[in-house]
Amino acid sequence: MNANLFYAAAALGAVVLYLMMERRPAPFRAALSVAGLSAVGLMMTAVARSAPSPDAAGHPGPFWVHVLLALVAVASAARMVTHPRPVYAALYFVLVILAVSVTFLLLQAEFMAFALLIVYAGAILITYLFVLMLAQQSGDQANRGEESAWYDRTPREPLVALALSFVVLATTGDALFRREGTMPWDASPAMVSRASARAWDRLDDMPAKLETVARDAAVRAEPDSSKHAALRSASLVTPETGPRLRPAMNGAAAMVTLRTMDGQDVTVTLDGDAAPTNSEALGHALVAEFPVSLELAGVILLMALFGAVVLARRQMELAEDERRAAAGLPRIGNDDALRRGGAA
Amino acid sequence: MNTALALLADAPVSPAMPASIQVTLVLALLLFAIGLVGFLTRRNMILMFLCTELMFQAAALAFVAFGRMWMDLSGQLFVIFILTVAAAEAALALGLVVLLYRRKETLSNDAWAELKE
Amino acid sequence: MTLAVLLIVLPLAGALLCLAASERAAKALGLAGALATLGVAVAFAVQFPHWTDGGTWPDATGWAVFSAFGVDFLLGTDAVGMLLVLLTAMLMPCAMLASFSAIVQRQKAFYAQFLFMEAAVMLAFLAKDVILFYIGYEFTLVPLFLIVAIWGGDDRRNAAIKLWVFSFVGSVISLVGFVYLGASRAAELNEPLTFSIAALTSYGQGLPADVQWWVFLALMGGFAVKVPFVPVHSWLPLAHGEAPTAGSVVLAGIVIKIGQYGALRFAFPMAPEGGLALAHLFAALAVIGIIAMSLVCWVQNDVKRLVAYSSIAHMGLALLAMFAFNVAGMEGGILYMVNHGLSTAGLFMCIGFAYERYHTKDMEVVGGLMQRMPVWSVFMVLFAMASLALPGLNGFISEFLCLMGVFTADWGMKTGFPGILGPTYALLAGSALVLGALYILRMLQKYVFGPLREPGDHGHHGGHGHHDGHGHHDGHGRRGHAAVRDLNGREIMAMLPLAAGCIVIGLWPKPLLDAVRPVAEQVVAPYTVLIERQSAGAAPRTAAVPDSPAAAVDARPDAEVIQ
Amino acid sequence: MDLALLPTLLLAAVDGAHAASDGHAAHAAGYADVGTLQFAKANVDAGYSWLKWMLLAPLASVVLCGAFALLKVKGRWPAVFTVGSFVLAAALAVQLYLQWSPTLFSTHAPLAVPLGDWIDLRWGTGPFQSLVAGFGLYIDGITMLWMLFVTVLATLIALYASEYMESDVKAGYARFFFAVSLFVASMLILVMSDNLIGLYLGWEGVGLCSYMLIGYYATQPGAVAANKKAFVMNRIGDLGLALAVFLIWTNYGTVEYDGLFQAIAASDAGTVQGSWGKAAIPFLLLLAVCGKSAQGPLFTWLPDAMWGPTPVSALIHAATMVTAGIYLLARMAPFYTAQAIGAEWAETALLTVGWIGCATAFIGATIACGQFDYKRVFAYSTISSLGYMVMGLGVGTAFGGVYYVFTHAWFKALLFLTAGAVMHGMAGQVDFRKLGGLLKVPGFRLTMLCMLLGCAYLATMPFSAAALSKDIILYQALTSPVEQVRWMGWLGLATAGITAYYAFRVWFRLALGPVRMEPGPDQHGHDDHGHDAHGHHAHAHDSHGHAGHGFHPHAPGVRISLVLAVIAVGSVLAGLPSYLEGKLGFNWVQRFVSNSSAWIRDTAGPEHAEILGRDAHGALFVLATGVVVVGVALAFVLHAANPALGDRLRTRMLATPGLKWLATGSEHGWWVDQIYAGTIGMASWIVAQLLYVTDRVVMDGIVVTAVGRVPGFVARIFQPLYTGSVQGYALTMAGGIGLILVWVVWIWLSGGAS
Repeated sequence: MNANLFYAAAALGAVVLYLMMERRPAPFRAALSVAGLSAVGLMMTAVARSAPSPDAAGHPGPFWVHVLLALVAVASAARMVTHPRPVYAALYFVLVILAVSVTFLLLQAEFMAFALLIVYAGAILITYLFVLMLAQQSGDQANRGEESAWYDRTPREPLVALALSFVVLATTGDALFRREGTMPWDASPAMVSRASARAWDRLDDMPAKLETVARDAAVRAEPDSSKHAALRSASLVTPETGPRLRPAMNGAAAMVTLRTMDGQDVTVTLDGDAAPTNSEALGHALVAEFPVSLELAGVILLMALFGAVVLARRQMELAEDERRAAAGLPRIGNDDALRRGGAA
Repeated sequence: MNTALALLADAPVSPAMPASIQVTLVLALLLFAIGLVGFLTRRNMILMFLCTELMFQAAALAFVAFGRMWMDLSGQLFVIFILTVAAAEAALALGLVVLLYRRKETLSNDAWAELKE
Repeated sequence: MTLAVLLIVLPLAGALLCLAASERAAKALGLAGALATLGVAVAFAVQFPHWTDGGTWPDATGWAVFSAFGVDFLLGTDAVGMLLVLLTAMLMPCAMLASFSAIVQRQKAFYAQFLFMEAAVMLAFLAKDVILFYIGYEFTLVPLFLIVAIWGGDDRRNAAIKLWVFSFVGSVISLVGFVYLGASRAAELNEPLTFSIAALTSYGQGLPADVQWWVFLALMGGFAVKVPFVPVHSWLPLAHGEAPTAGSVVLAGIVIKIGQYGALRFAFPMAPEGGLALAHLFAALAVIGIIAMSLVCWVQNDVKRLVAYSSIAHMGLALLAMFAFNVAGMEGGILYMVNHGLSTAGLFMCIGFAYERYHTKDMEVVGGLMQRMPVWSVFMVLFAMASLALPGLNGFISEFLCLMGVFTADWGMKTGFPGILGPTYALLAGSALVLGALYILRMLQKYVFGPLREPGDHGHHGGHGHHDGHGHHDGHGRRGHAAVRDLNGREIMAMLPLAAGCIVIGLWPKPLLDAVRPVAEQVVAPYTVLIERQSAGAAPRTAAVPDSPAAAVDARPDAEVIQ
Repeated sequence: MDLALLPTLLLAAVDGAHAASDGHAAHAAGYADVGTLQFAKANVDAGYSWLKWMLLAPLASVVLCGAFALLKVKGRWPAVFTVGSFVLAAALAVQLYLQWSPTLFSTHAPLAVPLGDWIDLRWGTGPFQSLVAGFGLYIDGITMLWMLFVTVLATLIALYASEYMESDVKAGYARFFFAVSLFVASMLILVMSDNLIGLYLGWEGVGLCSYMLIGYYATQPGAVAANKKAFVMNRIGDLGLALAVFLIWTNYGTVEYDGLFQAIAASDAGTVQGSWGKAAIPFLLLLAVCGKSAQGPLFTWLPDAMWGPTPVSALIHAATMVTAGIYLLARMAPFYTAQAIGAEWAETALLTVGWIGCATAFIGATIACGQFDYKRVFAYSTISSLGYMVMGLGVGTAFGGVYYVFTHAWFKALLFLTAGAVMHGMAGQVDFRKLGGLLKVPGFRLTMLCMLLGCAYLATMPFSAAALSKDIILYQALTSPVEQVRWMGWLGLATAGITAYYAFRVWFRLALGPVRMEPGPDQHGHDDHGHDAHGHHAHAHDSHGHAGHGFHPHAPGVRISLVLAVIAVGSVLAGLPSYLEGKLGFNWVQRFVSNSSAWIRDTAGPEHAEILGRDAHGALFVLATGVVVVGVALAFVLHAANPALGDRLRTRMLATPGLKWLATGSEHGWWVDQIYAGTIGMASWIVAQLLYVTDRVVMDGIVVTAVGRVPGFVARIFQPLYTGSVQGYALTMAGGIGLILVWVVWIWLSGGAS
């Protein structure tokens, strides 16, 4: 890659971000966005090996779509961290999430893409928005006529922050992309075959799916439509030894045996389409390979639930306290504890 | 454009090969850097948390990209856990923020500097 | 092995029970736990086959706790360890009995702490693995810290913190020595890492002299804090002064013995050349401690501090004798552990009982108690006499052997008592005989005998923290001390075992002597070899280090010994 | 005898001493060198193990009395136990004498009876490979002598005490007899033990009992101070004894007398020259003697020991315990010979012993002259007499020393008991200026006559047992070839004169003159309120005395009188060995000495010798009698014939500057106590205080605190970084990450790349 170009672009981006932190007149803003986007583009090009080629089969989505999504994501992220009004910032964050999830799609992580949309855009962001609303409306009197609070308008030590993140960005990028050949920017045949072998294993672990796909393949492979009925009712044959599914050498295909009602065996060859989809594979991996982590995740969520409940109760007490204070009654909540921040 | 690139390039342009992984990684880097900037500059506690979420996104992207690169599902699995943690964190963090907000009627983190010596 | 494990598990279980039980049941449970442990300890001692040949038992192979760090859970001990186990098991119930009326708050926690400590001490005495020992050694600190910090006197925080910091730093220093030995052994012999005492001992003795010098300095330096040696002793008087009675009893009777036990079990055998090279340094420290601390005792008016300082002086003598590197000295030093444990613990109990009644430890304020408490004063005088080494009581045998070992250490091979200290040290240390009489008798003079002196209003007199049974004294706070009674049955029961021990050991020490001798010989053996070699004129292998034995140990004809 | 030649003799004394000074060096060797030593091997005879009852009987009484004391049982039983056990012990001693002494005197072989193990430490089989000290008995002449008079006197005195302590029946009675029984047991262990560590056990045991009994009136500050002083001073001596034991073991590999003496006899005189390891032994032993027998620098505890009840003073601090030092010297006599430690060391050792004894005797006597407390007079006289005995061993006649111990035990006990009787009757009055004419007081006649006898013996009246024994010492000294020893003799002679003076000074003041009876502070027998706190019994001059009017002294009862009579007879009979010497052909005491480890010094001086050019025996008799007569005459003039003159003389002395120090000095014991307190005591007290302050302030305060502060200071450096704002911390963190990344990428990777 071209290190100088990369650094230059990063520096440009930093400058743009810095300038975005204050309110600017419209034309200036336009110029800024152009500069920022071009900085991103430059960076992309700096790391990209070449101009994108027409996409070959099996390669993740078209290059330009990637770049486009990246531009969107970065732009909205930049806006998010600079926008003076929190609600807008949150909305920009939704935009970022959208872009990211599409990128996931392109990277053949369908499940993650949708999970991200649902969990983030659906759940988390809404919570954020709720809280923001909650705070904003009561925070209005703090705004003194401005459309946002002072602390939303004045960034803290922007230069230092930018310098630091520039260093992080530049150095990491440099480390990632400088040295040729250290990373297989695309899957090698070996990886592919290993991956497909794993895929066939997963399929082998899913007898029901395996049976269905095997029947379909058998039907598709059988020109004589009179036999189709028998094939549709055929069942998997499990050999005494070894797996039901016997992958071919290159792993591109695998063979499985079906037995019809009348006891004759049919060997079917399955191709790549039969392999489990991303979601299936993911689910399988989750329960088959990381059960403990899954449980732990559950525990974490439970604890978070408890925590949230405790906090909620404390807040109710607070409200109560305030009412009592208003009525001139002694508070019941432990003030000192709260003032010390040791409440939760 | 290619010529311009060639002028800038320090190496002969290598044979054609789609660079979506690199692009994704750069995106991840950028998001992370921006998130960092946000976390360091925003005074609004909620937005600070939002920025951490942004950095989570960056991490998730990197995971998925590398997973794709190595043809391995672990990356995506990690992202699932990231989601979980993010959700939990959001729940607790926001609860805390509201609590603090109730105390001092402001979202600015300047109001909370009791750790100072 | 099971008995050994039981010795550790039983107190632990008792402690947990105590914590779980109600405040009311705490005393009973604590005492029951301690007594059960005592029973197990006795059974262990009865089964113990190596009373006279210095072997260790049981020899079962333990299971690796952290095999990665080479720590084996391996229990077993020799006669000396057995004696200390018995001493511990015997002192604990007494200490608890002694504090039934003194501790009125947080009883559950109190008795639980003691059982925890008992478990830790047992682990330290029974461990055959350095790290196990270290765990026990360190863990004794936690209950002790809490006991001082929660149930202590007015200055208890300060005392507890000093106690903790001193001991902890000290033991970390010795841990450095242990880890160095273990690691360098594994590296040099490229064997799997192990911390078994036997392995480290055999390895350490092979190290070059200058390395041994450092190893010994690390190990002994650590244990010196616990013993304690001057000048790292200043935590002890404070801790004793502030600790509740039972705490002082256990601290003086058991905990500081772990330091000496460590010196005996680790420092001396693992780095003989280092020991030889540093002997004069430590011996000088010990002598300074003996004389200076005895003098300090002489001007003490806080009777508890007096005893605390005296135990610094006494332990100094015990260690000095060990540094004579001959059988008599080593044996005397080892016996000193047991005897000092008995007599000093007894003294602390007596003082504690008087304190319970008057809430002051100031001999200027309270004195002449013989008239109020004749039975108490009998015990007081008995323990006092034992601790100033009156023949016929236990203190004498050990002190006599200690001085003899040190004194005769200079006579080369002729006496079969090779050693490197000699009469000068003995003469200086012997001043302990006189000074000891001086301060102990001064204590008796002011505290026990003489006209009766009682604090005017003891209800608010002297430093009593929240721990003492202050409440039930207020009733007659003004009505003088008519209500101050002599010892009751429980208190007498608490002290009887100690008193009996003092007298029996004093009149019939043979079993102890026989039990300790082989161990002493084992410890002394490598030193004898070294001293022989050096007095034979072979160039000492020690590097040029201060107090190198080359200066001290050359076989000198008697005529030239006159200093 | 013609007193006419007395002056000439006195005049001639000085140059006479010079005249004989020639050839001192030549004879010097003979003084310490007694030729090759031989000791009969003890024959072990377990048949005599019944002797253990001599120890067990008092110990049983100890247990019983202790139980009585703890259980606060009132009653006279403790006295019964004690006296009974003592009687048993005495009977056994006599039985042993009858049964064993013939064998002893014929074979010269001591009796050894192993009783049990005590310290048994063996790490090999060879020599110097074991330290063995069991409970065993080793009985030779001196042991037997001590056993006899200790048990008999103890019995009598216990009987006496059983009445004397009547008033304490409700208080410390049991405690008192507990200590007395324990004392006798320890004393017997001391003399009967067959090894030095056993002796040490008894040695400190008697010290403990002395401690307990001096402090018997524990509520009296003075008593408690006194017993502390006694114990500590004895401890100094004990240290000497311990070191001596170490040295003995180091040199001979055993601490058991039998093996030890054999080893000494086997050792070759030539090889021991200049071996300090051996030469130090006798001096360390002497230190022990100084402690126990109140000699030399350590004598000051004995007068204070008079705080104890008088029977205790009689038994422990006059008759028995304080003679343990002389026992030790006699027992260890072999160490004072050329063969054991070399000629010149041996002579130095002997001379040191002699001089210490001599000086103590003289100083004690001079102090006794200035005392008005008759009990203290007797105390100082005890010091003086002990000095005599030690001098006896120093000048080379253990026989003389031991003989004097024997006779002294009787008459000194008598003196103290009579003193006790007077105190008992006079409510603890001890100042003889406040008493007088007691001879006329009904009921006190016997007492005063007994005291007269005692004083006469103390003054070594001619033909008295005391004189006979003391003259042996003087004879030995004055006829010695060594000049220094002769000087000791002359000084001893002077001491005898002074002794005669102060002895009769007391008696004249007490017995003659107008009847005067001011009661002391202590009123037992009159009212009982004094007994609940059993403190009022001491002769402490505390405020609560009572007015003199209407005071009825109550005369000693039958037990006291009986004991007085018996002991008086005993003191007279103590002279028998000399009276019968002519008939029997041997001196009873001397025979004990010659059959003991002290046989090497059992001589009573050369048969034919000259003092001042005349026959030694005659001359010594004349001199001794002369000084005694002079002393008594002086006492008579100043205190009986014309007491007023005596008082005037004293006031005159106090008035004259040149002589003032003489009177006050002797009254205050030459200020020795004050000097000790002012020098050693004060110095060490100051040092101790300094040490304590250093320990608290410097060690614990400054050093420890300083070390403790270090982390705090370090923290101060970084404190500004902690602004409290989350983003501040985040910034720092990010900065750190940035630095790491920069290092990784720009230094590490670049270095690694290309």
